[in-house]
Amino acid sequence: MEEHPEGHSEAYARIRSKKTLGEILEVATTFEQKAFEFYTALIPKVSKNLRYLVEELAEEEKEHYELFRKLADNPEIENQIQQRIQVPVEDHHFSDYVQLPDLGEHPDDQAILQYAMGREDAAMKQYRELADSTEPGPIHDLFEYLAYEETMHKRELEKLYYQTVYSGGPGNN
Amino acid sequence: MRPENYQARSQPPSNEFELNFGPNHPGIEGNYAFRVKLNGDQVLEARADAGYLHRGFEKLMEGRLWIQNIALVPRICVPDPVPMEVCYSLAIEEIGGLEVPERAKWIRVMQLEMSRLAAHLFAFGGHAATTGMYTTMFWGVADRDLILDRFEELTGGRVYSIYNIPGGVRRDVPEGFLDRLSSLLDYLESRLPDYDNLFFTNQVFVKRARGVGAMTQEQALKWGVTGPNLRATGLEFDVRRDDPYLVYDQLDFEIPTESGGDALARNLVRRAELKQSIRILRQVIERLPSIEGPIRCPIPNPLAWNVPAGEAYTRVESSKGELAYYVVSTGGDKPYRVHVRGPSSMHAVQVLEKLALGARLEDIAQIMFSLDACPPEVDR
Amino acid sequence: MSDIPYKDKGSILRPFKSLQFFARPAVTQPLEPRPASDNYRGFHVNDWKKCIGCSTCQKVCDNAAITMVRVPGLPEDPVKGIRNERPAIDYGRCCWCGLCVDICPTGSISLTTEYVHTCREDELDSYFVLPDPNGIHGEHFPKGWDKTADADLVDLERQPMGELPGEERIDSFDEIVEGYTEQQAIVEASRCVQCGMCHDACPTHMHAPEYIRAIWEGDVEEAVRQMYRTNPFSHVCGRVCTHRCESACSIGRRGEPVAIRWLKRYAMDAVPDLRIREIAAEGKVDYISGRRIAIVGAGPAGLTAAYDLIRKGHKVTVFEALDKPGGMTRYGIPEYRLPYDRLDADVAVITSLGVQIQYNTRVGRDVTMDELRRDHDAVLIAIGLQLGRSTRIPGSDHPQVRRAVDLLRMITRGESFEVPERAVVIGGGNVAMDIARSLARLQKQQFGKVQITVCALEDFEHFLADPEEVTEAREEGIEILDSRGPKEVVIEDGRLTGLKTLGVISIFDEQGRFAPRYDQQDEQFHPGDMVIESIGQMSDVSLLGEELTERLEWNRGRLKVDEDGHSSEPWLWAAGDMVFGPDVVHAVADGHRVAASMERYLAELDSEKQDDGRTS
Amino acid sequence: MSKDLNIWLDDLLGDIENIQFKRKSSRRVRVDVGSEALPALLELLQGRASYVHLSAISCVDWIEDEEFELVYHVWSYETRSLVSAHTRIPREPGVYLSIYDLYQPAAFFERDIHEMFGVFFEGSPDMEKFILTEWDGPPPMRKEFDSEAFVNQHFEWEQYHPQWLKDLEEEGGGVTTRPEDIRL
Repeated sequence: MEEHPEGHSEAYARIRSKKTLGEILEVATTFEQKAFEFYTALIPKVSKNLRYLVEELAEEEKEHYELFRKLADNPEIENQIQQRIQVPVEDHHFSDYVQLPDLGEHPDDQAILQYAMGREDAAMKQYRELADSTEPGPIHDLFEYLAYEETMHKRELEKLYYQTVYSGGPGNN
Repeated sequence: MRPENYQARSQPPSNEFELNFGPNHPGIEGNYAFRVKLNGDQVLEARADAGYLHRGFEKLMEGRLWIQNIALVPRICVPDPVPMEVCYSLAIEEIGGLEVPERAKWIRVMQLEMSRLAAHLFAFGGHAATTGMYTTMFWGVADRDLILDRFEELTGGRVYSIYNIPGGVRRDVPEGFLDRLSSLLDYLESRLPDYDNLFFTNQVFVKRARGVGAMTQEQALKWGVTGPNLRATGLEFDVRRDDPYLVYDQLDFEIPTESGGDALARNLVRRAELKQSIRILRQVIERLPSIEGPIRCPIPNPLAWNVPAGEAYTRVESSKGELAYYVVSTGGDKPYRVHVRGPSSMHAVQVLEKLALGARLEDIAQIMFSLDACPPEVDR
Repeated sequence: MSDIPYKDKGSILRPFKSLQFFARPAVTQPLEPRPASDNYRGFHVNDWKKCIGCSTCQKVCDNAAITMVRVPGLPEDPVKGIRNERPAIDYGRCCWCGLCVDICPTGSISLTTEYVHTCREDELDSYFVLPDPNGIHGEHFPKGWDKTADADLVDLERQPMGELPGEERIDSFDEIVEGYTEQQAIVEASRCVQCGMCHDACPTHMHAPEYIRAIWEGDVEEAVRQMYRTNPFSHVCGRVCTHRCESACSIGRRGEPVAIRWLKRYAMDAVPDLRIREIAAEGKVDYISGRRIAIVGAGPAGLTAAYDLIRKGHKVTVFEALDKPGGMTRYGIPEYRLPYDRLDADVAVITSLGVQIQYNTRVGRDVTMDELRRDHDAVLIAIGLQLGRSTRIPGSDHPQVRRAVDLLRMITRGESFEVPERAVVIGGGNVAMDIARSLARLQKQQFGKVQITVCALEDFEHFLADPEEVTEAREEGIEILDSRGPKEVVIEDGRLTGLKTLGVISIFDEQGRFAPRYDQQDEQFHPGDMVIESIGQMSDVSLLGEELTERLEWNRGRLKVDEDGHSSEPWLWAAGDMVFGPDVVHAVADGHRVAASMERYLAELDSEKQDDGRTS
Repeated sequence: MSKDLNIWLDDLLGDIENIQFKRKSSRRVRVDVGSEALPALLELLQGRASYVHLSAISCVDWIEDEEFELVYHVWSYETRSLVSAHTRIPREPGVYLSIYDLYQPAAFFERDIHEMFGVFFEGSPDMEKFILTEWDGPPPMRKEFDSEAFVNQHFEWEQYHPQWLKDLEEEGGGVTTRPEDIRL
């Protein structure tokens, strides 16, 4: 796999140099775009019975970048962001100790989920760091917002992970 | 008003004619007919006819679960339903080997005596009415109603208490019930002189009832008479004492007797029994609070209750005499056979027919009421 | 004797003493209705929230006064034992005995203190009433006759089940549950009120009311006959069924549900195996259809379908990868819960009908799906969930980290492995209990003591394993920790030394979905020489081959089948755990459903063939 | 008292063949006796043992055995004990001897049993109808007579159809189980 999510901090560092909300969102959007492309490329590589998973991940990334793009075009952008970050969101850390897999040529469903969670976790952490290192103001808020989005996404994936890996095993009698 | 097709008939050539008492005559309890042939006002022949009341209790019981019958049996005798419930339950307990808790036994005695009081008030109240003394009847019915109030409080039902169940009783005694029963007893006792003045020592009644429907002790025994009617001929016999059940052997009471064997004696025995029942109830009120424990032994799910194969003949002393149940189980969930021996099956049929012979027309109702005939016991 | 002075001729004026009553105040009664006693048996009220529509009131009613009526809009849930039916009372028949109140399993019915209902002749319909909480005339009257503990006619306590005590059972795989004696079984069966909630809740709709009644009547053969109507794994289900029947049992509303599972076990054990075979053969067709069916996997789903199809005269061959039948019931469930001879007895009934099982034949290796398809008219795959999931936390690829399903299979097969002196189990389901308790026995045998820690993600309030399993595991000396999330398998110098876990703060998210949340401050270390992962399981669908996998339709990782287990390929069905998740009785139900669907398909083939014959 | 009872019952029963007796409690004795010996037994019980009170005669239809069981419950006011004498007679023709000469109350019980079970008692004073005056069907207490079936054939249940039921039916609900469908 060409991109390792944790080796991505340089890309995030690039955002730091951007000065306007629109510019920052544009870069963030490209990240989502890349993720979408990554999953789309993965689809034919996995067995048909697991394809649904990769397709869903690709779909979600697409929704994400569409969301960011819409936001960038929105004149009310600051208000919108303010509203979203009013309720702080908490990381559950459920998947933090799951190892990052080597996806290989035929990854299974668990590996795909592990990978996806790793991605979201890295993104979440990067945005959080950016938010923490910016002065209060619209840009800080935007990073808060992006961290929020990624955390939410990670949590959703954790639910799916629990469902796939843990349940289905409540008993064999 | 005469029907349009009415035509006057000439008198029959003799003084003999037939008269139907019942099935809906005020002189009879329940739908029961008594056909008499008269010469003038004297009875020549008398026939009891029970054909208006049959409900097939014994057959019905064979088609119902053991427990379902508890709702059926009290209906066999309206004025005195409790002995029916207790006697049926005793039979199942005997066959099934159920140990009725002590407290339940005392509660059962309490109801039995309450029921006896109520039934006697009804009986002599009715008798009074046959001699035109309606006040006594109204008093009797009104005072009985006060007992029914206590039944309602104890059992949830005024007349058909459906309170006894194989193994014990269905509910414990409500808070304060014994106090209220005690005041009721005080009241009833205070009423006894009123009843004496108005009825039992009333020479109108005494003179009319004396010698009416008289039988000797020998006759009574031969005819299978039991209960107050037997005791009115001087025999001191009572199932409660001589074939004791529940806790009657722990109770102190007397068995009143009279010697006349007539309508008067029978009423006086009942009057004396009121006092004895009050006496028994006072003992129950005193003892019951100290008898703790369950009110019913564990019984199986009524829907899947096989009473072991066996049979039992159980007897109790009802207000009208010896009540007995013969119950047969083949080990199934319903009785195979239940035979109800109602006390009135003797004195409401053969005895009544015999005593009526030679009596005068106006005394027939007195004879029937003094015997305390309960037709539904005859025609189950 | 008599103390009444009637012989005293006295004054004729005595009766006139009653004239004193004229001087007394008159007795007056108020015109408004008097209140009834607290215990009065008046008209019915029924708490619709409590009532489950079990119709027990109807059965006890001595006057046949109760009709059950469906009320649309009320909750209906067979799994929970709730019907949307409510009793309606015919007051032309009711005698107010109140037996319905005393026997009501839920305690929803009671009688009020209302005295009177009457009507004009043309309003007789008003005597047929559907009691709700509001009373017959919608006016509030206090409750009269109501459920009391000492008058309850429902037998709330079940017959105790004898079990080997913890210290006696821990060093062997002997069966723990002793089973009922005849007397106990009859008494237990007598507790049943025949409501049929169990039948509705059971995935395979076993005729539990019928067989319980038969046991109560002492007719165990009839009981077995009733069981074989729906379940050829009655020995197995009599021991390890998840007994949804008991969760739905109306007696369980206030008491202990009828021990339906133990009753089934009792009846199956009471009838000789050969007689059971005869009973199971009743109704088998006496001709051969000429159709051939292949079934992959000799577990409950596959063999149940085989049982149904062989009874219809088809030739049925079952392909089993391992050397013994039963699937997870053999290789997953420890022997102390399900002795192998009982499982063998169930399977022997099925093979006695003519089902052939080819053991040691792994489809995909020894025979391909294509070959199966070629040689048979229809194929069913019922391969269960044989693969254990891994947590994939750091260190989880160490050789001393094992999957529970693999170890259980090895224990059953008698394969040797090094029993750890200390072990840590990850997981909180019944499988986790199974492996912990099996290892405990081996530890006891080898080391004389038990050192096992079970770390479950879920808290005890939302625990996955049955409460009895937890209790019994603890009796056997196993430590069970709830709300522990695995963090890392600790390895020092290549040697596994234990497991680190984190505390779980909560297990649900705002929507009530499982979404565990870790507390990173709360770290614990659990020492051990082996870590056993017992989390989820999955199906090994690789046997299908890439080409078939590509052709088939899938639904979120599972083979897409219709409600009858029919896949997108007309000749292929799937059933059992691989479709519905792990549960024996569900697998049995599924086996029946799929067999019926296959049967319809074969019948269509027959009629097409006939049509072809006519046209050609 | 009960000891005496044993002694003289033993004496008494020694005279009769084919008899079994069982003490059920201190005041209850069950005697099983052949139908030919029952009148003699009762005569002994009454004449020599003071059992003067006929409490009841019960009849049980043992249809599978093709027999009626007759149970004579007699009470002694002196020994305060009750003997239940059981005997069986063939269901067909269902004829037996009256004991009216010994016990007058028998007239009522025999008449009742005749009416309800169809057993004819020879020598009973009155075998006329009493309770079932207008009944010309089979004796109803016989086991083969199904009273519930009779009722269902001859009577209609009240057919209620109140508004609330109509409303429920409109919503897709309504009657699911009638009481007659589930009688245990």
